[in-house]
Amino acid sequence: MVTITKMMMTIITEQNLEKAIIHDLEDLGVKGYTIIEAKGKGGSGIKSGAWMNDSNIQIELILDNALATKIYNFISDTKKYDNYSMMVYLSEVNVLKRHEEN
Amino acid sequence: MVTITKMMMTIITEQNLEKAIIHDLEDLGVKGYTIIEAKGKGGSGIKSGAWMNDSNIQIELILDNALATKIYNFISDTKKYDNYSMMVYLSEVNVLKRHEEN
Amino acid sequence: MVTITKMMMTIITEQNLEKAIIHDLEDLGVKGYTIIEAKGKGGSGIKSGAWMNDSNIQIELILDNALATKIYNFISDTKKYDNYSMMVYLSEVNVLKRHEEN
Amino acid sequence: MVLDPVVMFFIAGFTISLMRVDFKLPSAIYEFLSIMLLITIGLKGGIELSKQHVGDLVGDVGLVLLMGVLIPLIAYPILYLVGRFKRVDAASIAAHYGSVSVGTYAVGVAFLETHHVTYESHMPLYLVVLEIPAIVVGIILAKGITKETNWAEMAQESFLAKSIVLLFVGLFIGWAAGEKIHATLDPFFFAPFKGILALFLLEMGIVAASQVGLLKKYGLFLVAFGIIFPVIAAAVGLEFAHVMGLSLGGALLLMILAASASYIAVPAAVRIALPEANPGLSLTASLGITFPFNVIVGVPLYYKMAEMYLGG
Amino acid sequence: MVLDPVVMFFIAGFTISLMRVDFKLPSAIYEFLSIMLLITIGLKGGIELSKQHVGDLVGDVGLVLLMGVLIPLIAYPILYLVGRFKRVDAASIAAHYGSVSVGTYAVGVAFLETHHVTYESHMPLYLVVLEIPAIVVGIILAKGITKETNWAEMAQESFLAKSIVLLFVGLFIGWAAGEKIHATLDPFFFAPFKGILALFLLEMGIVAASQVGLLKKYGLFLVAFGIIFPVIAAAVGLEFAHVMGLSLGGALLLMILAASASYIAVPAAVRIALPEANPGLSLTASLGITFPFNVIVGVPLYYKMAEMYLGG
Amino acid sequence: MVLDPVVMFFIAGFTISLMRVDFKLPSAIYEFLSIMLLITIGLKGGIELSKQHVGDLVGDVGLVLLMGVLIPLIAYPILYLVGRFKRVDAASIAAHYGSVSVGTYAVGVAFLETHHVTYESHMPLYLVVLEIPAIVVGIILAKGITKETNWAEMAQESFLAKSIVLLFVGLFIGWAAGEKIHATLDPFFFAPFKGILALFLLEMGIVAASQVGLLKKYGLFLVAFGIIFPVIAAAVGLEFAHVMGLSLGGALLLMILAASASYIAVPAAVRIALPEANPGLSLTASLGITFPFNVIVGVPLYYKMAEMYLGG
Ligand SMILES: Nc1ncnc2c1ncn2[C@@H]1O[C@H](COP(=O)(O)O)[C@@H](O)[C@H]1O
Ligand SMILES: Nc1ncnc2c1ncn2[C@@H]1O[C@H](COP(=O)(O)O)[C@@H](O)[C@H]1O
Ligand SMILES: Nc1ncnc2c1ncn2[C@@H]1O[C@H](COP(=O)(O)O)[C@@H](O)[C@H]1O
Ligand code: NA
Ligand code: NA
Ligand code: NA
Repeated sequence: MVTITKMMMTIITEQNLEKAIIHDLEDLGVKGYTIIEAKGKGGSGIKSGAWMNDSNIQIELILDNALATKIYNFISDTKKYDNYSMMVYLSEVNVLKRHEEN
Repeated sequence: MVTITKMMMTIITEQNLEKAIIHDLEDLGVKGYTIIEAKGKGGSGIKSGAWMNDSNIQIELILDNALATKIYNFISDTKKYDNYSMMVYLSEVNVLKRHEEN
Repeated sequence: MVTITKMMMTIITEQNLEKAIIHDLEDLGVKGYTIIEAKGKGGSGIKSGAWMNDSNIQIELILDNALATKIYNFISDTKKYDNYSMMVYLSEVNVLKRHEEN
Repeated sequence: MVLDPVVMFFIAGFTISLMRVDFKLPSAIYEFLSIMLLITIGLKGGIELSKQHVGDLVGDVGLVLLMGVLIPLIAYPILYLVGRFKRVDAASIAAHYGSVSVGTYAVGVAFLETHHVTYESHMPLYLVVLEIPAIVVGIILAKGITKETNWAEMAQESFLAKSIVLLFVGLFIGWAAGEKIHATLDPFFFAPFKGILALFLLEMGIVAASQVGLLKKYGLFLVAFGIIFPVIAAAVGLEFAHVMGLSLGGALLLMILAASASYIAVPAAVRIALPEANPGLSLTASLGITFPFNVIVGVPLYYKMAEMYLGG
Repeated sequence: MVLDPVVMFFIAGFTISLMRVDFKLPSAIYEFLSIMLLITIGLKGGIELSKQHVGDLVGDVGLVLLMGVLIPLIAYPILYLVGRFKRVDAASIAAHYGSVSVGTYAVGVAFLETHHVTYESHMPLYLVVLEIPAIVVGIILAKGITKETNWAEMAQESFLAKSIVLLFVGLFIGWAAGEKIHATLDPFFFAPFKGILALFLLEMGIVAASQVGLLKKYGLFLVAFGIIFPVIAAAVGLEFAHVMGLSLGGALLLMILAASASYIAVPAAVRIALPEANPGLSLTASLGITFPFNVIVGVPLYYKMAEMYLGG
Repeated sequence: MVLDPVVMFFIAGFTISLMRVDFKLPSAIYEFLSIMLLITIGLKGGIELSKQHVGDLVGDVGLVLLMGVLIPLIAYPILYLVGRFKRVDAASIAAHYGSVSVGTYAVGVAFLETHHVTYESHMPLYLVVLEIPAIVVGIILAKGITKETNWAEMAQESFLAKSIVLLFVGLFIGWAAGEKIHATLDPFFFAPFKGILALFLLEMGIVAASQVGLLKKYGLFLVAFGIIFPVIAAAVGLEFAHVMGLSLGGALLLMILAASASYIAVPAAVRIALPEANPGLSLTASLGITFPFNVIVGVPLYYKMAEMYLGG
């Protein structure tokens, strides 16, 4: 199996930020992403999925180290995101088929 | 990138157990979780997602080793869970932004 | 925690291929899978989730190395899949409870 | 005998599922339809309740509760001794058959409307009442009366199950607002009732057919039980209807309550209370055999039985 | 005073949520119901607008805009000085209360229909108009007039918010197609309006009750503000209605627009424009306190106020 | 010419999507609406079929099948020789245009109802019939008649496609239950038909507009084809209608079937059968160009054509 090692960044955040965040991510250079609807609980309370203001999205990004760092810095530096309910984590994946992996 | 290494436990199980399982997990000390709707197939047959008794949920928990072990023991020791259709796996993730990572 | 190390293969592709792909995967020997609805963007454009022809699914397969390789070869060799919008990646997971992990 | 159009939708769903057509309603729509059915059935009953003294019904509610205890007690020995199921499985199946199916009840209501037969207005109250005792009896049959069972949690799980609560919300609002609610809510709740039921049954046909594949696995006894027991239970229901002095229409609905088996509330409750029970067994019986049997054959059959016994 | 059945649905939802019943509408259905309400309200207004000169309304629209600026300017000092909230939080809450709640407006429409009171046809136009100024005032209150604010993006976020656009689509089609649209769209949009509102309010009751747990966290002042401020705002609305020469029914609706607080469009817009504001604070106030208060107590109370002042 | 209100909904959706308003129906609702349209169209046709000898239609069904073969055979050389598309892409687009769009058909039905023009009752049968031949012709055009094609799988994919099955379920139940079904199902299926279509078209406008961005990518020829070919196909349909002796209304519907292009069933089937075809190309043409053209300009234009030719 020929694979390319990439980072996978997962962002779990409020559904009604979707447009704004995707906008920011694309500005930073993201070319591909996957979005899944979610509900959950965290430091900022329960998101029960009952309605839009009360739901989460899970954004999955396959990207290289450089872009991951760029996004990380953006999230850390931008006041805006400090006030948003958001959880971000990284792991490593091996991508089989090359498309736009950012 | 400043990250904290954590465990990610994924539990795929029957949708109508959601309330009961979240209840148990919170009793064990879980403070944050994410829930995603899913369908699938496994040892206990097809879950086609057609209706509630026939759907799965995927619960994602970011937690530390100690809590992961505690949940693992609970699942292994409790007869209850033996009879539920359930798949549990662990991986490692690097959490960027600290909220409630359990 | 007694765990078994397995591969996790994630396939993100067009929703209206679900039946065909699951059919192929089961022919190859897959016994268990999880399917999650998704939307996203990649080399083949935006999948906005607005309707069936415009949505993705994320298929998650826990399997061993041999089966993963078999699927990988099938995807690489079959012309059919070359023309489909599809992203495939692998990672390692530790499965806690044994069911049908393929 | 001409089939009710809503039953044709059920058969259509059943058929296309067996033909492996890849169609199902989005689950949000399935839930929407069942919410509409539950609230509307509740509202209908509530409006009628508002016209009479609720106090007068206490005796009859007691009788219906008794029926809800009796039916699983009849089912259990058949399943345990004749069917040779494990104790916990026999108890679980018995609990399913002691409880009720709202979908079957709705088909009965549609049947009576089509045949212009009236029925006692408070039947939906019995629908609510019957959801509970069977589960309790089932747990006791499985475990005996042990301290282990968390009865408080059980009660919460059962009494506050979605279906019961929605029926009750409808009953209560119908009762509190009375007849005048009709004008307000007719175009959304009452008038489309049969159409909603038709689409609901299309989906239920699909779901029921997907259970058929499991029949082989569970064997012939289950099939026989799923067809014969409802008729026995219907006869029990008919006797209770006779004692309670119900009209022909009311008797049919009570027979349907007796003969139908739960496939929503009880499976969920039993899953928590009796995790060792095999959920496939009871769901296949109630959803894959008894539900189609009742919808297609049972309802008109029970009507015939009631006509003969009560001299329609 | 007898409760409107649709309000009973709200109370039912509130109650079952407090009882921890695990029920909510699928979110697709919730969205569907609110889309239906928005389009229908828009269509109703549009049909009526088609019968009059839109030009005649320019002056009144200006007055309503003024009201939309005034209300947050009254709310802000109360929140900032008396409530001792942070500047940004006071501004954010003020923006919520300057804007409107379509759900509350729909309850008002249902109330007037039940009481057979007519109202000016163009009220939905004001509903649209009032969504905007409060957000702008809120941002200026929070930040002053700095270059930092991306007003173009803000305008896009606000003017093109889903709820405004759907109202506007309805208004426009109703205006362009006129009365004849009634025949075509009645069975899907107009006739089921109250039923749709009832089911919508059942869900809103559940959602509102889930905010109640946060009341403790935010303290008594917020509760008091959420109850008292709507009454003040309703009085402001009544004065504007008087100046504009609205009928009793129109006055009630303008009071409801004044007294209600946004829980959909403004939270989303403020989240982008004022990220430092605590969204829980304003949502709890508007959704957990003011919405239930208005639906249950406010609407009939404001009607009484209007009757007394305008001599209905 | 005054626009039908349902068409205004389409234009509204198209417009707000171009304005980048972030609105779309939940996909469960979109599916629900199309399921309702398909079943209702089927039921309508079935009820009418029940009134006549199905045997009498065999000849006409054959003619319609012929038309379904002919249209892609006309489209293919234009696409391959003039448009210089790859063989597989030309064949795929031809298959889309040989098949039909239920949404466009429903707009035609609404148009005829608005203008009080009657039409032959069995048109929905042709809707079902036309879904199949174009796909088969498309595959043969692309691959020749090779052994490679799994025709059994293809037939299963096509005949058992969701849309065909739902139309057929409606046709069958309508035929079996006959006129009397009207009373039962009217408030849910028939009466709200135009309202459901309106909301469906709002969403389709949004979806169609999202294809517009791709027009640049695929060039001017595709745009021209998407506008001119439907008119040619409509003329073919008119000739067939003439031969079959259809009424003015029936002729319009057959023209619409000829002129419209599939954007649901065929894309899915072609994706499996001709994976090398570029799905963007055919979807952009059928959904982004032809669908809006037909809904806004085509339907009234074809009606004019039919009036002139048949001397309405
Ligand atoms: N420990 C955790 N494990 C899994 N998901 C989490 C965890 N903490 C937070 N989340 C998710 O991230 C969302 C936002 O988190 P927070 O910002 O902490 O409220 C929550 O609604 C959850 O969906
Ligand atoms: N090998 C597998 N890969 C991915 N998901 C699986 C696998 N096995 C089981 N699952 C998921 O876990 C659920 C429960 O599994 P089971 O208890 O084996 O029926 C299934 O419905 C699937 O969603
Ligand atoms: N870099 C990426 N990160 C995450 N998901 C991606 C990425 N690239 C593609 N995808 C997903 O895979 C689907 C198909 O990708 P593609 O074949 O490149 O269009 C997209 O619609 C996305 O959901
Ligand atoms: Na029963
Ligand atoms: Na206000
Ligand atoms: Na065509």
